[in-house]
Amino acid sequence: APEVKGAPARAGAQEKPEVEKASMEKGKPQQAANVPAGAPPAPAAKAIALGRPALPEEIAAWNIDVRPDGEGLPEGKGSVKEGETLFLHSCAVCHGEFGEGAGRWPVLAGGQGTLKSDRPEKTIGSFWPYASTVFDYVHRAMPFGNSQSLTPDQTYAIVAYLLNLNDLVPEDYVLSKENFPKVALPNQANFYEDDRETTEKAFWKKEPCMTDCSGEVHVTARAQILNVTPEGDAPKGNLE
Amino acid sequence: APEVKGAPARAGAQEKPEVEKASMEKGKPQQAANVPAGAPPAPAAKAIALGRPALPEEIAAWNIDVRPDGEGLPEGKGSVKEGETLFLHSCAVCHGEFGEGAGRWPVLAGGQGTLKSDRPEKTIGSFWPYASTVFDYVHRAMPFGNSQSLTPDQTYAIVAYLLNLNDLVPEDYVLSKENFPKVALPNQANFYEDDRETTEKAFWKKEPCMTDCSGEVHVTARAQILNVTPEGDAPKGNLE
Amino acid sequence: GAGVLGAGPAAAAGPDPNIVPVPDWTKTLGPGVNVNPYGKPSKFEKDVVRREVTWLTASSESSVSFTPLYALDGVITPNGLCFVRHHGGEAEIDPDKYRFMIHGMVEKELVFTLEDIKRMPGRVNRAYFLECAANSGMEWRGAQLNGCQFTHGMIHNVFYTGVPLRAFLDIAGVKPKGKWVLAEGADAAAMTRSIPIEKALDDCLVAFAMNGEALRPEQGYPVRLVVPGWEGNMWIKWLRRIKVGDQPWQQREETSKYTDLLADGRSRRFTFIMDAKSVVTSPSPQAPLRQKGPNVLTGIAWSGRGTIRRVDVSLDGGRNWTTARIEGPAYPMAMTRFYLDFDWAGQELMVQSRAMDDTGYVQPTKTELRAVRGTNSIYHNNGIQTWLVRSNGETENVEVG
Amino acid sequence: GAGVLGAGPAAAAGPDPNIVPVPDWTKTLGPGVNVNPYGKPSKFEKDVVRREVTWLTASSESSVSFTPLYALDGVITPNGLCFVRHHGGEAEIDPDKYRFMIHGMVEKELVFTLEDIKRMPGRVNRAYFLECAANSGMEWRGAQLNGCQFTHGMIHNVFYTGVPLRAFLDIAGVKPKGKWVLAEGADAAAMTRSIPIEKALDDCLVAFAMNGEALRPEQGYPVRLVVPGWEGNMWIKWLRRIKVGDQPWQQREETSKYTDLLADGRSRRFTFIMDAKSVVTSPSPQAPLRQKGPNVLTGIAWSGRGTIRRVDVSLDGGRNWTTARIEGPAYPMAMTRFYLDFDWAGQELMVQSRAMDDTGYVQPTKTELRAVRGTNSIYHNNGIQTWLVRSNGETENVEVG
Ligand code: HEC
Ligand code: HEC
Ligand SMILES: [Ca+2]
Ligand SMILES: [Ca+2]
Ligand SMILES: [Ca+2]
Ligand SMILES: [Ca+2]
Ligand SMILES: [Ca+2]
Ligand SMILES: [Ca+2]
Ligand SMILES: [Co+2]
Ligand SMILES: [Co+2]
Repeated sequence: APEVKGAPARAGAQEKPEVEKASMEKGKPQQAANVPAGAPPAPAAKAIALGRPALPEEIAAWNIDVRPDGEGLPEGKGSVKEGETLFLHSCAVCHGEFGEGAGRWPVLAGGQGTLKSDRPEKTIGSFWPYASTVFDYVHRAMPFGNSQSLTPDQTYAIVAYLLNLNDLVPEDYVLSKENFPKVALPNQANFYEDDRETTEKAFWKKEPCMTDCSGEVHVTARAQILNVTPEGDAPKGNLE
Repeated sequence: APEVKGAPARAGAQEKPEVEKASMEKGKPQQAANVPAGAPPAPAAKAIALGRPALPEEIAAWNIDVRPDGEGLPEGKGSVKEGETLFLHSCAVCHGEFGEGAGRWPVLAGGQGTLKSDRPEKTIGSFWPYASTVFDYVHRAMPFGNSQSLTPDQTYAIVAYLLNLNDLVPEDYVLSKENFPKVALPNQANFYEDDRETTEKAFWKKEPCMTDCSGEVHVTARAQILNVTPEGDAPKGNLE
Repeated sequence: GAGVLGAGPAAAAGPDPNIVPVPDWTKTLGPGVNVNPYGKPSKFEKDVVRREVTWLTASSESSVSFTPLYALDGVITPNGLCFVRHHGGEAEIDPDKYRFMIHGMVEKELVFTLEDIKRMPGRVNRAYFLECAANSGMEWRGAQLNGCQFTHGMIHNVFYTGVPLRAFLDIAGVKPKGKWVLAEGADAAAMTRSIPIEKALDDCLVAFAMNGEALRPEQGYPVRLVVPGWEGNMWIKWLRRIKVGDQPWQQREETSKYTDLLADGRSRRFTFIMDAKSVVTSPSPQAPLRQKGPNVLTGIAWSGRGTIRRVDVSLDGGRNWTTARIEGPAYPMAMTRFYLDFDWAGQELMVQSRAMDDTGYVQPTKTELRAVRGTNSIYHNNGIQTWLVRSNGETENVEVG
Repeated sequence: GAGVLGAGPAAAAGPDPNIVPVPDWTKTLGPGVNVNPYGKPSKFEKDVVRREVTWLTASSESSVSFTPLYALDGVITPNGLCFVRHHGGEAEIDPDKYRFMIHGMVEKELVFTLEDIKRMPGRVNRAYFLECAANSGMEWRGAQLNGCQFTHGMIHNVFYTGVPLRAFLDIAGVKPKGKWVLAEGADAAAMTRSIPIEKALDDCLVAFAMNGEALRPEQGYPVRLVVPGWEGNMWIKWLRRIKVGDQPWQQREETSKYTDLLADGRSRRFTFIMDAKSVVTSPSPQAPLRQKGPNVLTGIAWSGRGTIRRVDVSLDGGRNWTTARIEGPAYPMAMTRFYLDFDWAGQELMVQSRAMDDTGYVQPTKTELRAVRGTNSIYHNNGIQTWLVRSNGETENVEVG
């Protein structure tokens, strides 16, 4: 007989939980759910013969991520000047010549000092914590519609230009694998780990108020967009 | 505040069943189902103000069912002869001049004595328990594509013809609301209530065999139709 | 037939052309977010459709199209693939013109609009299987159709949203003599079935949504009756009328049809409950085995009497059994999914599954079933199915003994 | 606006023309059983579709189309109506060419085909909600969009079939230093997110089916990652790669985006969990009240921290609350459905719902939320929603105080 795995001993033998016994009573138009079979069976002692070794060329083709510590950066370099030429040719149509954004396309430069304002402008210079992300993302997903088309040198050059547009490197800067770790972005220190469980502890309430919870209630604001299918000259959206 | 119904007191206060407590443990890729809210709330003491009285004309328009005891039969009558004319005009194209069925359309007459055979032919005469069903169904659903178009007199006549085709009434028979209850179909006594829980009690087995349940097993029959999408000159189906 | 077996896993000779160079779909933009405001399956899944067996019936308006069980997984049947059985074609009903009548042995004879139904207190959500009593009906005399879509595809499993029928009967006020209800559809068959009042007051639903959205037209839009665990023909689509009476109506679908002719020439009637049943959906004739080594066997099990408690699988035609893993919810009167992970060395298999429900009912073999019922029953064939998997992976519908 | 209120129930003046004479659809045959081998909704439901808000984004390839929650019921979101968020359009992948790579800090770097994934032992079926972290993001500054489709429609709830990610990591053998995984998609955005190894080994799934059938193309066909309870952006579609590493990658979607800017100018990162939240879907701006008398209020509730234990509803802007009926399954990290049956005399209502999960978390008011977070967060807006129902039944998105 073929080797058979994954039949947990408890299935079938399992006592029926109380909950379900109750729900099975005749004459009740209700439906109970049983206990799911539980965690998937522990991996077989014998290794599972699925998947084949990934070849080095294959890993290289897909392994494009770049980390803040420089892991993943390819060999290469590029200057702000080269970057400007490339940017004007491949990027400016959407992001503007100076990264100011055309129409609703993303803004890439400026915005310093706006993060506490009513309308924060979150750019590489004003918001992003790491320069590595610019390299990673531009190579990964830009120009929009032609992803992964930029060479390492081109990407270094464009990142150098974007850093320059954000006043982070001088006009004659040449970015390379070697000096990349030295580039620090100004807003990095302002990121911290999710702390909702402590700073929002008040949202865990055992007994929320049920009756007479407030004084009189009035409408304080109404929907700005009255059509359910908005169209026309609407405000610029904040879905990022 | 508006009157609010249907919030069962136990919701929320309900103790969490053991089953679910277990399943909520961290680190378990499993998912428990809770107890459904249970039976719908008992009907409000106050009558629910939904639905409006059905008018007599409305009930009359839809109340077309006919029972074996004659309940639901309209006033009227029709002869075998009239029925023959109507049947040849509106029914024979599918069911054949003598109810023998054209092509794969249903057979309506004959088949007496075949019920124990390998190929039972289940017709009004050989199988159906009640003549009222013929009246009800012919008026309800025939002619196929023009349902509920037959008048009471026409329906009496067609049923009379179908009974005659099945050798159940003579050629000069006139069927009417009055004599309808007298028509008995021959196979009626051979119907009995579902008795699976007693005659098939053997199918309730506490511990079905798991190992070495039989001697050697061989294939005894193979699928006759090898194409998964059958087409062409296939056997007449037995989906009724 | 030609072998279907693949080469099996092996180290690649050189870089896989699907990895190097990076595929085009990773480099150029694809369709935008709303090319299909109501989405549809991938073009690569175009064969996963309902299928009709045209020789089964004389007309497509009274016929069936079958659910492609072999290609599905999990417990929900997608609305677009729920099998369809009509007796007069699909009624196309404007919801504003829809009316629902309750009359007969009640205190108040009433008419409801769809809005009224949606305003009724006590709305519920429940998952139930719906199996046509004729499912597997073509297999009584022996293995006939090669594919679980055709042998077992008259079943679907759906989450319904609706109001208990009881709520309407309570408003109308059933008179003491009311012992049965007649449910009637608004289609050209004006489909009718008699239902005992106990069932009507127990768990039947007047449903207007399935799997989260409005009922599909071929499933009774805007309103169908849900009759949990009982044969699909009773789940009246396009529900227009409930009549309360003191005896069954002996309609065509409960006399000429949906009665079970046994070998002695007598017939069982009112065989409402669908017994426990199961089928392996993969491997199966439309889903052959393609690789040696690790494989996942999967199938579905259900019972009209309660909850599936256990499913056993045999790979040797019923000599030896292994209990499969039931995975995902197992609700009463709903379809459950089971799996058996196994290694295949390429030997011939005779695959079977055996369902047990919480009443202790064990799905019988076809031999056991025929011993009690003969082969003329048409309906309620819940016998154990056998698939023969050949050493090349091809799979066939067979019977064993 | 014009009133939407109907005349209400009344005795008919004469026979209803929708009853007498019998409608045409009861007299003539309708379409046959297989006119749509893959079925679709009724033509009368043609407005129940996903909708894009074109002014929100510069291009449809990086945009969103929203689920029409106002028209749905029950707990399952139909596949055709699951909201869509792309960042480079929909990758159209031939399943035979699909490859899945695991590499980095593992003992064995491996490539899997789709067939391999389907042959993995341990396949499971689980229902989970997927909510975009930006759902309700347009509402931080105040009521803006008139319809729960737009304010809350970046959520769906689906039954997934797949294999625990852990099974793949176990085969590959995570090295002791492996603390994070990077999940990457094969679309033109090559979407990436860093996920802590604990979550990856806990309940993440490599899923290939949704609601019983193959994943839909816009949901990642043939394979997506399922990250229960965590923000939707992490549920990588068209999953092509899992890399194991010792620290997070700080990708664009976890730095520039999906970080939460607070009033003090600082930002929370790795805010993965979606907090408890709920919304009344009917009445709502797209589903106004139409009749006085009995009415059914309904909505959905969910929590990324566990199971919804209770939902309270207020009709007076939060002064007084009534516990609603949770109806249908309530699984952890899945959407639940609630109902409140109420009588409406035509007075103005300020409708709210408040979800509680089994960790004791109570959905906060918008005021409470803004007090902690300001109004620049974009993401994770789970504040209590208010709908103003006017005495003519029209319903508007408002804020109250
Ligand atoms: C056709 C329009 C278009 C072109 C050309 C284009 N981009 Fe973009 N860019 C976009 C869109 C759209 C996004 C946002 C995508 C998303 O949100 O998923 C974006 C995002 C970005 C971002 C991230 C912005 C943020 O705040 O997170 C950077 C950086 C960027 N682009 C750089 C470039 C560079 C460099 C080039 C040229 C090599 C380029 N783009 C060309 C449209 C374009
Ligand atoms: C265009 C073809 C067609 C015509 C014309 C037609 N029928 Fe039928 N008849 C059918 C079909 C198809 C069925 C089976 C419908 C089903 O199974 O739902 C049927 C079923 C029946 C049955 C039930 C058979 C059984 O065994 O249950 C009777 C009785 C019947 N027809 C009588 C009539 C009469 C009387 C007329 C004329 C007034 C008529 N038919 C005209 C096609 C037709
Ligand atoms: Ca508009
Ligand atoms: Ca063929
Ligand atoms: Ca493309
Ligand atoms: Ca049927
Ligand atoms: Ca028609
Ligand atoms: Ca998203
Ligand atoms: Co039956
Ligand atoms: Co977040």
